Amino acid sequence: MVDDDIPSTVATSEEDLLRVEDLETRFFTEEGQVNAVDGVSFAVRESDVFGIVGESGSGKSVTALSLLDLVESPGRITGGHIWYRNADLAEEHRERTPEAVDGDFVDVLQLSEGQRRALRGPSFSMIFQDAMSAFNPSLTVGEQIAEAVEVQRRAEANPRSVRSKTQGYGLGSYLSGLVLPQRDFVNRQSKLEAIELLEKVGIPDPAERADEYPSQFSGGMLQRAMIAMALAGEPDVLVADEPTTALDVTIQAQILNLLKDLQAETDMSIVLITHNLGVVARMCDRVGVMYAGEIVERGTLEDVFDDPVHPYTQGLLGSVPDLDRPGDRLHPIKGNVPDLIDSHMDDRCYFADRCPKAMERCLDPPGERQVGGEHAARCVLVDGEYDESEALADGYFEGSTAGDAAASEGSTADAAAEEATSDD
Amino acid sequence: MISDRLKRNLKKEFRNSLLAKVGVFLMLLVVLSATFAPLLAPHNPTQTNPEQAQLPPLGFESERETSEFVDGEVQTVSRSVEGSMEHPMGTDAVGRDMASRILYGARTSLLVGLIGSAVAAITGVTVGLTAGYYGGRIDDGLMRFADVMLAFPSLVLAVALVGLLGPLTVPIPDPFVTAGLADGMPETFVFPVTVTLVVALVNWVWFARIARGEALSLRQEEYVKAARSMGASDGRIILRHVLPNSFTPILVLATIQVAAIILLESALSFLGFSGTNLSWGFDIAQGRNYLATSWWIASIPGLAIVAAVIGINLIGDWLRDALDPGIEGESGGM
Amino acid sequence: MTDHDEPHDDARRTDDTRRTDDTRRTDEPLVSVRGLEKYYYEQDTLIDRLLRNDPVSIKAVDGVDFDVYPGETLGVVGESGCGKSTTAETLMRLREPTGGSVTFDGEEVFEMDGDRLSEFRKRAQVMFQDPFSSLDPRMTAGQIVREPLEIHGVGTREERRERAADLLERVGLSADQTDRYPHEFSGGQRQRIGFARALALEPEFIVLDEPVSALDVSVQAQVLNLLSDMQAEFDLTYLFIAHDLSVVRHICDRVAVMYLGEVVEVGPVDEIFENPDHPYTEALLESVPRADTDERDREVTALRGDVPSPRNPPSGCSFRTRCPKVIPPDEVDLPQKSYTDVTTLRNRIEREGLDLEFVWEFAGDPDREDTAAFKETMREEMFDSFDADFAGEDAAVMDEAFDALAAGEVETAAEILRERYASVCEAVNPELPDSTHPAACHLRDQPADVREAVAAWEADDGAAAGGAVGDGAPAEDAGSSAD
Amino acid sequence: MSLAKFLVRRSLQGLFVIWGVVTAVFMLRFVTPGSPVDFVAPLDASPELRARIAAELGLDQPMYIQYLDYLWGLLQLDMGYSYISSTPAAARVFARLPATIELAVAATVVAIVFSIPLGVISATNRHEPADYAATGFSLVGISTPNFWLGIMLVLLVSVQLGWFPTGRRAIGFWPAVQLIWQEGTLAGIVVWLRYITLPAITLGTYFTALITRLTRSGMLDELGKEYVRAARAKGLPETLVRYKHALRNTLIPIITILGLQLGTLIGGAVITEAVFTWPGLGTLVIDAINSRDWPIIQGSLIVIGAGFVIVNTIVDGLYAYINPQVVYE
Repeated sequence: MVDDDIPSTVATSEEDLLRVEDLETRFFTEEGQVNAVDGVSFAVRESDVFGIVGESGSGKSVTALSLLDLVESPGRITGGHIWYRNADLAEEHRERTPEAVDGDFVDVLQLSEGQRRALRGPSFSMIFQDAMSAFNPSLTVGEQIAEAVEVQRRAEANPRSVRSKTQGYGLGSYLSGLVLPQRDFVNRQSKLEAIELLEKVGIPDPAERADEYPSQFSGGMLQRAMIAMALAGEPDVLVADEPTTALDVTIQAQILNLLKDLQAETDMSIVLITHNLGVVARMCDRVGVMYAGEIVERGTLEDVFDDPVHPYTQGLLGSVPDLDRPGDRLHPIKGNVPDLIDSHMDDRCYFADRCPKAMERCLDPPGERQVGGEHAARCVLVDGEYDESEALADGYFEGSTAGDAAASEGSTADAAAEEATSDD
Repeated sequence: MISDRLKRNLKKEFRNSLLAKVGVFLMLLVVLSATFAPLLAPHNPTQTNPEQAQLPPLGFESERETSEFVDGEVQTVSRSVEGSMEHPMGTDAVGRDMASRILYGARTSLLVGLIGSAVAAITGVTVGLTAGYYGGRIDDGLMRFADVMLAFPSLVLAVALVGLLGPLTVPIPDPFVTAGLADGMPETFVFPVTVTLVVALVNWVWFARIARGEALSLRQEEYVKAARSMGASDGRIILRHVLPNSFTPILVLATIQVAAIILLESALSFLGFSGTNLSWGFDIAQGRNYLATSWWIASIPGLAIVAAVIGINLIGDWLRDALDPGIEGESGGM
Repeated sequence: MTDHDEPHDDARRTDDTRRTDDTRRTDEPLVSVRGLEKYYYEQDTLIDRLLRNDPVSIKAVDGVDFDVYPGETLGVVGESGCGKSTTAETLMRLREPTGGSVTFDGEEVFEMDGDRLSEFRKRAQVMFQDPFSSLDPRMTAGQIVREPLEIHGVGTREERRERAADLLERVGLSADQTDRYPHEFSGGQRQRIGFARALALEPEFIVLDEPVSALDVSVQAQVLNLLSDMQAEFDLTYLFIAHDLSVVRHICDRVAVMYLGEVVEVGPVDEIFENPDHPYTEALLESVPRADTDERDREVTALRGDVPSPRNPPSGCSFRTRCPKVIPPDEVDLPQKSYTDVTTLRNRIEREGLDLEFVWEFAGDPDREDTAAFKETMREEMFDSFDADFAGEDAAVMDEAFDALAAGEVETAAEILRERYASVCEAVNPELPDSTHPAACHLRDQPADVREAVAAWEADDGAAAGGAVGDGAPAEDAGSSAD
Repeated sequence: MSLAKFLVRRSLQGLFVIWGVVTAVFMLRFVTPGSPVDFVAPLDASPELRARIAAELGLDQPMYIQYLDYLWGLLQLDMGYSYISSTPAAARVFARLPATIELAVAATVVAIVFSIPLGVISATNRHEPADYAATGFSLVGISTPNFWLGIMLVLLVSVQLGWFPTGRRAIGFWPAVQLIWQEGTLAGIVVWLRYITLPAITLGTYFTALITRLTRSGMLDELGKEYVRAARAKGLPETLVRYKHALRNTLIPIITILGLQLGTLIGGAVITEAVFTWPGLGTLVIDAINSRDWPIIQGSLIVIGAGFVIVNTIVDGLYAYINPQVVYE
């Protein structure tokens, strides 16, 4: 696929902790190749909250998984860089793999699998949408949090250079741990720390709750417990994938407040994935809007919310009924989200078929264009106003994609990832 | 009941899966053997011939001890016999042609398997859907009854029932012989009625359980609620919504049950309870007494059973993979 | 309960069609729900009876009243588990009610049978939430929309076919899609099919059970517009069940707010959203994050804790365990925040079981010797500003309670605290008074019988220092006798 | 609900089912054609003699009296007397029980020892030769009738190679163990092992294949779940992700399935006993059926049915113990 010629590097900053460049994640399914993440670039600053907002099937969750290298077969990260600023890590790899190091930045994707795995916990960690399924139902909540603590403790107990090797907790160690309590992976100290973490995320009577199973927790409490688990490694970057979607509003408010407080306290950066524009507005400093595997617009919260350039961003904001200013008819975006299957995607602006301002120029894939400051968008409208004389005829895309797009919501990127993992 | 989508999935899965192809091939082999046994069989499978007893299969040799007059005395002489095209799978202890018996044995296995599974399915599904859809006391009663049924191993129960009721059989005229296409073949086929009914009786519970589970969960589906809110009768809901949507797991179970019932029938025949002597299990029981001298009498019918059951199990896997891609499958139910 | 709005036939909510006049409504409600109850029982099997386990009742819907007037959209909002969907399904007779009554156009729904029930099934329809499960996967779109017509024997085969095609077109699908199966449609399109099915019998009343909550925002907006258009075109009355407040504000004329199986507040949509009377409604509104750049700096006070289990609902007002405005007894003069801290502590002690061991450990004294450290920890951890707010009698009572806790006498501590701090909210269950915008809260106007119960409790409280009333059982009787 | 309450409830359920089993077995005699007298009385017996025999067997009583009598007897472990040998039926049934239990337990051990590693290897090396081999083995294993497998083993291993005896049971497990401390010799155990090996493999193969299949598909299922992803996200070593998390959850439901499969195991034991002339309940029940020895038939069926219920109740209790969430649901 021919991509744009403009390199997508927007306003790099001193404070960047994470720079994602042209990330591509694909799923190779029986229906065909699914381009779930298709050349995504963004930067996350230190102690900043970066929001990725999009509808289901936009590829936002796969982006989150890609950051932690948790994409599973038949999915694969097929290209791009994830530059992560960590002076120690850079020093360690400068000699051995110079191509993966740039100043204090290390390209995580060029490290070995073991090295990448060692970054999970202390560098990156993740909270998932559905806490009930993210906890193992047959182990106590305390035990599972203690595991996360223990991973961190063992990593610290060993010098960084052999860290990936300490992962070698083999079958033998596990089996002997079953017989001899003192050889168990999790020790008493980490269990106590787990209780402290539960206390920290506001769970009453944490010592008792630590011995309970996930099914005994309410949704909100379990979400808190998952946050505790993610914080165990004191991560630099917390990836939160729809952390409040499964919760009621009053509980959502609690969790968002908690995340805000914890972020202020620990100075970590958060990558927040959500479809809820209100949550983005509440939490984020900077935002990227995803559509069909691409970030179509990004910038500061004010750039994107007050001054949207891309018709998709405008449409998204226009679709949400306003709680405080009720009023007129909503202005939805027509049509449906495309299915991201490579062979179904024409080489054009993916939004053109739903765009009220589609022009002939949109039939070429638009590159990312600078709007000003950190604000950028993948839309020709940045270059100039909508010109009605160039408008595409009504029904230009009909017949070619409408039917397929309709039929395919089930096999969009996230669904493909889902299917791929549950498939026997 | 099989929609276009399911047909598409079946085709796709068939194309992608070697095992599905093997399964269909084995199954075709069994079905064709069973159907055209009178045309394919080289001999009458019930025709004994002591002269030709215990001949080895084609390509094998066997030492045979015979009594012969040597120098005016009766002596036991060891003589080597070779398999021949005349009896490609050899002959049994009384000289019946093994190949013909295998072909005819397929009839028994397949008919008992298919009819037994169908009877069990119809009974079990009717009871299960009713119980699951209505719930409450009807459901409690059924489930306790099912628990009691399950407490008896199906083989033990089947042995007890067949043994105690006695093996009733019905002779069915063979259409090929009647039409004069297969002279010299048995005029009737002996269908073991008791065995078929008993295997259905001991296996219907599995269908009832699956159907009940499906009905219980489908009852919660919004389209069933929608039908009720529109004023649809219970009968209509069960027939139009619940049955079609529980069809897939029931079909998969029915397939696996054919295999289970073929195994059960062969075990009953092996123990001598079936009432027909044209059965793979019966031949294995016979051959067991000649293991030291004629290994093939017991081995070949067993291979036939294994091939048939593998074929059906593979078809079951194929159906499950094709029909149930997303749905969390209760793995087989047995 | 009567509303003060005029009937209207345009459902599009523009500011000029908003009805704000105060004339009392003259027309009769189309649907009227009174005291609706739906309980489930656990541990109710034969074996439980043998073991003498008492059945546990779960009050999914516990005495719900509301009216729906012709042509309006009544929204029912609440969090998951508040009983809103159960209410809808029970009033549609998809579940057997435990008690109460529902009238539809003046007729008692729960007593209908035969032709009258069939007539009701024609005039009232439901549209469900889940675009995947609400359509039978083995039927085509056409068959799905034809089904209600077949059930009621409407028209000939050919007429039904035409009507289905027509309906599908009206909801925005094309005629060539009638033979497709649900899985070939997107979520939004599936909801359109479900809506077409609900329209097939030309009903007057449609229950919309979270019709857009499973959809993406852009698609959700399409479906909401469709619902409004069809309401205007066919003169429909909606009961709109939702948890998304902005959607409710957008589409509803009046709103009922539910909490733990009860309606806590009902009123015209603008009043509910601009002047909520019930602290729960207020908290709900505050919790919703706005898609606005000012949102980041808005101070949001989240409600504390979780919704209590319906197996063990709180006595008195069901919201009191989370309420930031629990009413202190007259003799207590604490800032609201500190009083709320006291009620939180009491809830922990009485309902959830306070983990004393952890407090001791937190105090750095697992051997339970240093009572002073224990008390210090309690004051620090459970209260925001203990030293500033608690003085005199309050400080003494708290000290006594902490002593009891330190000694492990949880019951005693509970008793000490109850004696001084028991609130009317835990004693008497507030009801909805008869007005255009009633709220079930002791801070607002209450019906006469509730006021009497409150007076009785206060008198009793004064005499017996509140001891006996606190356990809720007699108080609940006082509340429910008000029905 | 507490664990104790759960166990009491489950045991009561089990008792109820056992009562059903007894009733069903009792009724069996009344739906069977022919009277027991036909089998007990001499062929040329006079009507008077037949009536006397019937009275002696209690068959002249109304059905409900016979039923109550039988229930009352059972409570005292009295199953009546064998029609053929006139010995107490209960004694004969319980004398045969250890042999069947030994066989079933040995087969289960064989199955568990081989199947779980095979299933895990298969699932964690998906689409590799090891996976194909394990899948192939399990397919053939669940498709092979065990009586035929037994005969083939006898043919190859006993008749051709002469490694193991062709059948019968020389010594019980318990006497063999007693020999160890009484005589200080392992010879008893060795003999026991020689005799039980082939029957155990014969009976265990189907279960090995079945559990391999279940473990493989269960493990693949579990490895695809979100909690596995979450465990990896927190950096947990892969060993723990696989064995502590995924395998544990794979095995939990398999325990229940195994409980239900106990019926198949006992059914298999009956026919395995027939192949190896193993003196267990199976051979007893088949002989009794052939000779219409009702007290023995009823006694054996009740012991088998009740055994099934008891084992399943214990399995459910264990299940609740290692997986407390079932109790809270």
